Amino acid sequence: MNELPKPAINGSHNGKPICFPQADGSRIPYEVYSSPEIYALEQERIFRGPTWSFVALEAEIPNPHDFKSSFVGDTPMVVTRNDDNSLSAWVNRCAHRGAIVCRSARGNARSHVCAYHQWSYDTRGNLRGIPFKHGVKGMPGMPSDFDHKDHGLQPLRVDSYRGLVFASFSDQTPPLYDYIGPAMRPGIDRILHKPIVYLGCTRQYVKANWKLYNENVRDPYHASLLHAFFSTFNIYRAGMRFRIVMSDDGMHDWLMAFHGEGDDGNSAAYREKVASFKEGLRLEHTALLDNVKEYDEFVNTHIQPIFPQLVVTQIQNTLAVRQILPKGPGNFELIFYFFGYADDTPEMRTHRMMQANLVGPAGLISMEDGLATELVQRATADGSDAAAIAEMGRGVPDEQQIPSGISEGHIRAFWRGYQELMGL
Amino acid sequence: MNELPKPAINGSHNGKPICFPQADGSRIPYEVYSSPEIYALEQERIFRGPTWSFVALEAEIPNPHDFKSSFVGDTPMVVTRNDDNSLSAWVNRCAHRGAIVCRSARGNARSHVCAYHQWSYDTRGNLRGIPFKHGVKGMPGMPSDFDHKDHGLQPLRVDSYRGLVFASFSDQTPPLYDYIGPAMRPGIDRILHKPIVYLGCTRQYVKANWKLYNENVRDPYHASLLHAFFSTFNIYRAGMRFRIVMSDDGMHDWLMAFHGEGDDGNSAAYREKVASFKEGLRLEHTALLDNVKEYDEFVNTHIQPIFPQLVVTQIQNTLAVRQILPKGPGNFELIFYFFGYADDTPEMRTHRMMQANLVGPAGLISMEDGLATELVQRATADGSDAAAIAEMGRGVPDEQQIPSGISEGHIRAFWRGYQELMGL
Amino acid sequence: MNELPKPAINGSHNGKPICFPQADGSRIPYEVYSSPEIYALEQERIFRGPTWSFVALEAEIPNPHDFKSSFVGDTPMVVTRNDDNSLSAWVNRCAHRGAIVCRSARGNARSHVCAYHQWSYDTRGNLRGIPFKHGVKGMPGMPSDFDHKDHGLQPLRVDSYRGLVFASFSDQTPPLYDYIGPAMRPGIDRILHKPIVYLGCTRQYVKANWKLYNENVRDPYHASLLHAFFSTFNIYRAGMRFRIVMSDDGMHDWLMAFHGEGDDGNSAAYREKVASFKEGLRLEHTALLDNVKEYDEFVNTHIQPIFPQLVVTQIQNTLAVRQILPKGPGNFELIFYFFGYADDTPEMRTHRMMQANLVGPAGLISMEDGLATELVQRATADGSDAAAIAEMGRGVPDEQQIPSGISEGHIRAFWRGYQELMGL
Amino acid sequence: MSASTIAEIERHGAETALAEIRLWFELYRLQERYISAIDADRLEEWPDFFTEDGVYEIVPKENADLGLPVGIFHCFGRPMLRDRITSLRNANLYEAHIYRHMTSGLEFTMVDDSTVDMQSNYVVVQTLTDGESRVYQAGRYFDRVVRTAEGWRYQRKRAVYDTSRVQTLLVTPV
Amino acid sequence: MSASTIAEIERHGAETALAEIRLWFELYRLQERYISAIDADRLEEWPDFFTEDGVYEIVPKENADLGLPVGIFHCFGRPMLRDRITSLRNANLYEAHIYRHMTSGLEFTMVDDSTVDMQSNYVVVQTLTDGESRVYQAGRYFDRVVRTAEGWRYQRKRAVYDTSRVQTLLVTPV
Amino acid sequence: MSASTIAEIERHGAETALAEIRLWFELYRLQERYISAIDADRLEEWPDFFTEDGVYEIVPKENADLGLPVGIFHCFGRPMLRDRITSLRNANLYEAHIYRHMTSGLEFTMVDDSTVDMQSNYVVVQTLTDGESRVYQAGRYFDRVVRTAEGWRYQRKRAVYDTSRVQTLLVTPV
Ligand code: FES
Ligand code: FES
Ligand code: FES
Ligand SMILES: [Fe+3]
Ligand SMILES: [Fe+3]
Ligand SMILES: [Fe+3]
Repeated sequence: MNELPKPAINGSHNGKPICFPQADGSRIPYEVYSSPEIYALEQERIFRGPTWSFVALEAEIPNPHDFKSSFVGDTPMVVTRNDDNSLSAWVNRCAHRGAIVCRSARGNARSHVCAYHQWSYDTRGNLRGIPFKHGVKGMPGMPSDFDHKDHGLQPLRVDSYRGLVFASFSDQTPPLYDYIGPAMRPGIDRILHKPIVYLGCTRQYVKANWKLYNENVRDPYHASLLHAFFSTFNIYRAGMRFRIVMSDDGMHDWLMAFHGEGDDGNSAAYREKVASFKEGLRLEHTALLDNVKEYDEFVNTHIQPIFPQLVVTQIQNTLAVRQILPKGPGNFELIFYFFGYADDTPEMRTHRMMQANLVGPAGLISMEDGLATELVQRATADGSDAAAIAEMGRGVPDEQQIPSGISEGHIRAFWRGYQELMGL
Repeated sequence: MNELPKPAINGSHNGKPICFPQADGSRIPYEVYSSPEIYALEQERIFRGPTWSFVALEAEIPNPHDFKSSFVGDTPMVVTRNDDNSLSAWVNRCAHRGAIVCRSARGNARSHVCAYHQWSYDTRGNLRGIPFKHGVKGMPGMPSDFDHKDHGLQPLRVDSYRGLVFASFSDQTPPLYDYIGPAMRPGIDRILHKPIVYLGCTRQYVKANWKLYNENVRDPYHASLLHAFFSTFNIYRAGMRFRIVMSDDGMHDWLMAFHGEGDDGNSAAYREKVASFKEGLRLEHTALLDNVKEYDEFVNTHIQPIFPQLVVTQIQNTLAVRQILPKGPGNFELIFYFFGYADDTPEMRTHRMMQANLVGPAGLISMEDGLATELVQRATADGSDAAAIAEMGRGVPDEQQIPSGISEGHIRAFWRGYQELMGL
Repeated sequence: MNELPKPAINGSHNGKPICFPQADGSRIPYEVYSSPEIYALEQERIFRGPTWSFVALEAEIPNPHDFKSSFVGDTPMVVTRNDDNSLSAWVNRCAHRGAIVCRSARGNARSHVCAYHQWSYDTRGNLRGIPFKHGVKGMPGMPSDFDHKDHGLQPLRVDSYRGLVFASFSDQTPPLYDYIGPAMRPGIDRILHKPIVYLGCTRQYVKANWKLYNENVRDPYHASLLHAFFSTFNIYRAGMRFRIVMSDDGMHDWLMAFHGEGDDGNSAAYREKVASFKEGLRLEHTALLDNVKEYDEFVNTHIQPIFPQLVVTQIQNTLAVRQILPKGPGNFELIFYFFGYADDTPEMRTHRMMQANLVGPAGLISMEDGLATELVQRATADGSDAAAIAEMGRGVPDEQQIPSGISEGHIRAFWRGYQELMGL
Repeated sequence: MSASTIAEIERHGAETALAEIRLWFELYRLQERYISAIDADRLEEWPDFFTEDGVYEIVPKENADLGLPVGIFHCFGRPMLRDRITSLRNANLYEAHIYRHMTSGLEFTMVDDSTVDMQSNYVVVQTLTDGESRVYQAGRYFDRVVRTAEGWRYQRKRAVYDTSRVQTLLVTPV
Repeated sequence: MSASTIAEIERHGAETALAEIRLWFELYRLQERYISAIDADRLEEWPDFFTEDGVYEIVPKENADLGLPVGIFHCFGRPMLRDRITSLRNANLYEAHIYRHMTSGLEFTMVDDSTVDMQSNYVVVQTLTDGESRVYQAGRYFDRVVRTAEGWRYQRKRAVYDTSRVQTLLVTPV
Repeated sequence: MSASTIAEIERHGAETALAEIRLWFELYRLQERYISAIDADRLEEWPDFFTEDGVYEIVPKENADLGLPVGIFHCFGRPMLRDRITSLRNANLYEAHIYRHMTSGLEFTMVDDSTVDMQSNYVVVQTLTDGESRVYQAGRYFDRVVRTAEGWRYQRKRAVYDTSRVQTLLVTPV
């Protein structure tokens, strides 16, 4: 693939530089959510830069020659399983004249043939066939100096950890194992400690900037306030405790909420004794809230964003990873991939299905997140000079204040890391 | 609210300066209707600049704690009535992380609570409550140097004249009374000389630049030519006279059309004697055209634009103000707010309803205005270098030629004022 | 029309210059398909530059005062037939304040009256009438120095060849006869050798850049590969031969496919003996494929793009010209104008109708072209630095390799010509 | 409508009387003819779907919900209905457009032997000269129809529209 | 249709014959089955909704209004209908898509005992792989149906579409 | 459905029994009442359209086609249906919105005397506070209805939606 010089775009908006007025990340200039220039720069420095973007669950492509189409930022790409069970990933753009090569969302294929002129590639993206390469009727075809090896599909680095598949454009990106790092790996190890089965996905299209959602999942402060389902039906149980950690660079995060002493997760236990904040309001089908203990630690909620495209979650017995796909400065698509364990009993599988009501586009305790990000987008896209403030817990070492769950420390850390990555 | 340096955008389009080739406003370069750069500059220098934007009728928010959501240019804002009956206005953007605070079009509320983290504000926009401000479980909350007073909703200047409520971003804007000025006040005094009742609004979305509509309502030249209803059914009555005045800066305008001698406004009087231009065309229900005399001067039509967002109108016995809301360079929303007088008889109220057929998105004598502006937008957005000409009556002192109603003097004055405001 | 200085825009994207890395046109940087800056420059240097854009068939406007609305690039225009049967063309933008003057797709009118203030123009675009030009009631109207002659509709050069009508903005454009040139004229002479009748049009809206379609019709390489209808039902007949020529500047192109020896075009002849590639697949109604010999040369397919807006085609007995209208960087509209000969028998007319199934938005052998261009647009609009390669037949003199039909020589020639025109 | 009401209707429905089917059919066909006449631009027939004193209104739901009276069409009686069409044909300026009405959710209740109140969802898909079709207006009809010597007629037809942002203008009745 | 005609229909309607309801029902169900078969991608059944010599056409209204014949589908007889499906299944290239037909405004007139002319509005909402649903085509069917030994069949079905700008391509019949 | 099946249905149709019309009418009216209750925001009535153990699901077609179970609504029995409405009314946050359901393509088959399987296309046009109406969701209902003492009820209603990209959120059942 023939490389042109890198773009000269820089972090400006309407010709004016974007400035973060405070070093600690406690001020976020609203332009970063709507500026096309910033968005173009993010594609280059983040999505095509030194990051690993989540693209699939291995469980989505279990067999040789399985493939799945997805995106790294704005770039369409495909992840495949090779005949030796290894993984490959490539930009979904024909090396000839640039057509989408793979036009299916998912499937199984030994070779991928571009519709336009039938150039064919193997699962690794190597160019295998060119119709009329040697011409026809004594007429010449491709020039003699044309070498297949130079014209495969643009390869992406690909690696997986515990069945989560990531891709990266950049040689600068550290190995996936280190990128996830020692602080985050235990969270993923916990959820993906045994074989899983993919149960399907649901999609949500949100009219807001993709970073607003990254903020949202690093913002424990909003949980009990935005999502009234908790309070209305008293889903916050007595003595619930939190553990929240983040990676050194501040880009990844891991929150867990634990059941309190003597809470066995069975909704019956506290069903009667706790009155609803709104008098008389009760769930009739409280089994929705039963949390069956599946791990050493009895965790009610596990939310773990791995920058930039992934969030690993366990909400009671619902297991899902979320993929965040930017679609221009003002939109992102959010895809929930649900799964269960291969050894689930039928009852547990049914229970997971029932609890799928809690998350996703119609999730009883999560539907508000997309809307919250839209509310910010709508109020901040008018071009006026203003900035968000994230001061909760400021001035105290993060590790001291964060466990309370009432903190914006991780949001500040996120924006410090963002400026670093973006060179702003 | 933390201010960033002002944008460096200037009056250019595709990197080329916009130029008005003639000082008298008789040439309008078409780029001003479609350039995104010009649009961004208008937001800064006009809507966030030294102007008063109409946002509501007091009659829409008569009681303490009533509120209404609206816009000043692209910026969402809210106007409220306080417990002491005074008015407040603020940008509808949470001081915390920028979400829309007030999500209802209108209502009554003592406090406004942001959905995201439940920060609450009073009707004046003062920050009243922050959940977990003092932290929880011994963990710190907001920093000790955090002062509520510094973190209210961004206030807008607000004032009302004769029940018309305006808001302004700028300290430079003269007091509303002077902004409307001696030339325009009598027109507003006339229409709003006694208490009114709000009867509802109708909305229209037009694929054209907001300034084209400001031109349209300053353009008496088009009235009898674009709106064939007048001529088809002979609504121009014998001996109709005009009075047209404008403010010194040329930005506001006031046109009135009077009934001629011996025209008592009763359609019956001239129903028979005047033949339609199109032979045989008659309105069957001529009562639609009856004009019941309500004022000292017997006025058939009163059209009074107050730059940038307002037009005050009386069409026979229909009373309405129009709000012009820009929605990007190529669209604007036009909202008609209808009202009557508190002391209307039931018959008069019914008569006003019937005459509502004359105006609004389906108005028999006004539906063409939105389309006319679209016709200009469609023909001029191709980027070619060309300019409109507004020469009718040029070279004659405005006061001499304007009373005829056949003049573009006010359009030229409008564009001279626009260049002044925009610094072009 | 008052001219402003030419725009300062140049061939850059996100502030970075677009570069064609190879002089021979064998590398096409993907930015040219999605850059708004490039698109704006194309409007100026190509569509408003020294080219002839196809706008109508004379058969669409056979009678005096017939007119048709169309576009030259983004600019709305009208082509008319004058009382002396000559043709006129003008920009569809009122000389007064810029409204669309002609609001009908087609019709017959002696004069064209702008809806806004009723300025009227003759079929040549000369300004004929201005309401209240001399004022009213003793009040002045247009200034005395206002001259109708200076305020007609912006005229376009217009000319026709063999009933194909073209328009041009530029004085630099060579005469139409020479623009089409000696290499292309015989192709048009062949199809339009006798009077035609217009049979209607079909439209297709494609989410891709207009140049991708210009490439597509200069790309014989894709024909048998993208359009499987050929191979599935064996429409490629034994011994089919090609002739492909292009204009010296590489912008126009002409491909013909001939029936082989002993192929009389009757599908019955080869119906039985040729097995489908996909076993057992047969067309039941093979008459769809009958090609009735109408010309000295027995041609199965004739595809002839005349840059930038035209493609002349004959597919068996279907006759059509295609108009390519750009609609922003990422969209184009494709209009198929079908026609027959005035002396067609009813049977032949019915046969042409039946073969209309082959082309257009639902064309059995052409529906894929629009999609193919979309596949390229979708894969290349992500802003990454990459370029298409067009190497088939490179290094061999075009005339030697092109006749095989397996060549990208004309695509390389097209891009060399494009750079020349654009000054890139 | 309470569960028990539904139950009642349903129990009745269980042996649905032919009379009920016939009444529904007549009301349904009236609506089908009404939208077909408009969509085919046979607007001169439009007033004839109403009684001589028939009232036709188009009102935005945002006003209706607040009890505010103002709408964009307020026609009292056939003469005003005819005036609207005369104006549309002879006086008003608008772009060529095509309507396609879709209706669903018809509910009706007998007021007396010759009077029925009916409601129905409607969606008007409009196509302009650019050749693209868009949802132009969605809403619900609130109608009173009466049985006359000429058959069923609208005594009152009130189109309450959700789409408060009217695109450009509205000249053709819905 | 003049007011008096409406009146007539209505007067008749006033004691609507069961036969009329039954006829309407059979025509209505024919259309319901037709659109259901297409939307469920049971396209192999599609030709069977027509008579052996059945004619199927899709024509833009802009041509139809000018009396111009050209459209995008012109199939004469079941063999050509089957060829279209064979090509769709085996030869043509297109993106995965889902149709949802909506119909309203069905009108019909008896031509003779076994022949009926019917019309109906249709709107096709299409969903592509991006997962968004858009109005893909709006128009009106102009059909002639005949009663055969196998029941009602289309002898002629002409879809006249408003949406002259076909998005990308059309491969699946409407 | 094979041609011969169609033929059968049709031959039967040729002398369509009143019983068939009546059954269709009852099913059709059930659906009309169902969508009218939702569109009028009478959501408290919604659970009553189901049997006590009624199952309601909203599932994206992309999962259904792959045999994957996950959807966005999975309600088992009236208590869970009521919980959804209680949460919508008291707990969840969402923008004001209006639904307009359109349905077409109703097909049904008798399972036994008191059980029917039915399917129908649906399109929900949604209007948000900006006043614009958009196609929010298109899909097909797959329902099992049973005749109860209270009349026809949904024992199972499965909305399989094409529009896999849910705009912002879904809180109101379709
Ligand atoms: S673009 Fe892929 S083969 Fe040509
Ligand atoms: S954004 Fe408003 S409270 Fe946090
Ligand atoms: S704009 Fe055409 S007459 Fe004024
Ligand atoms: Fe949340
Ligand atoms: Fe006007
Ligand atoms: Fe092709």
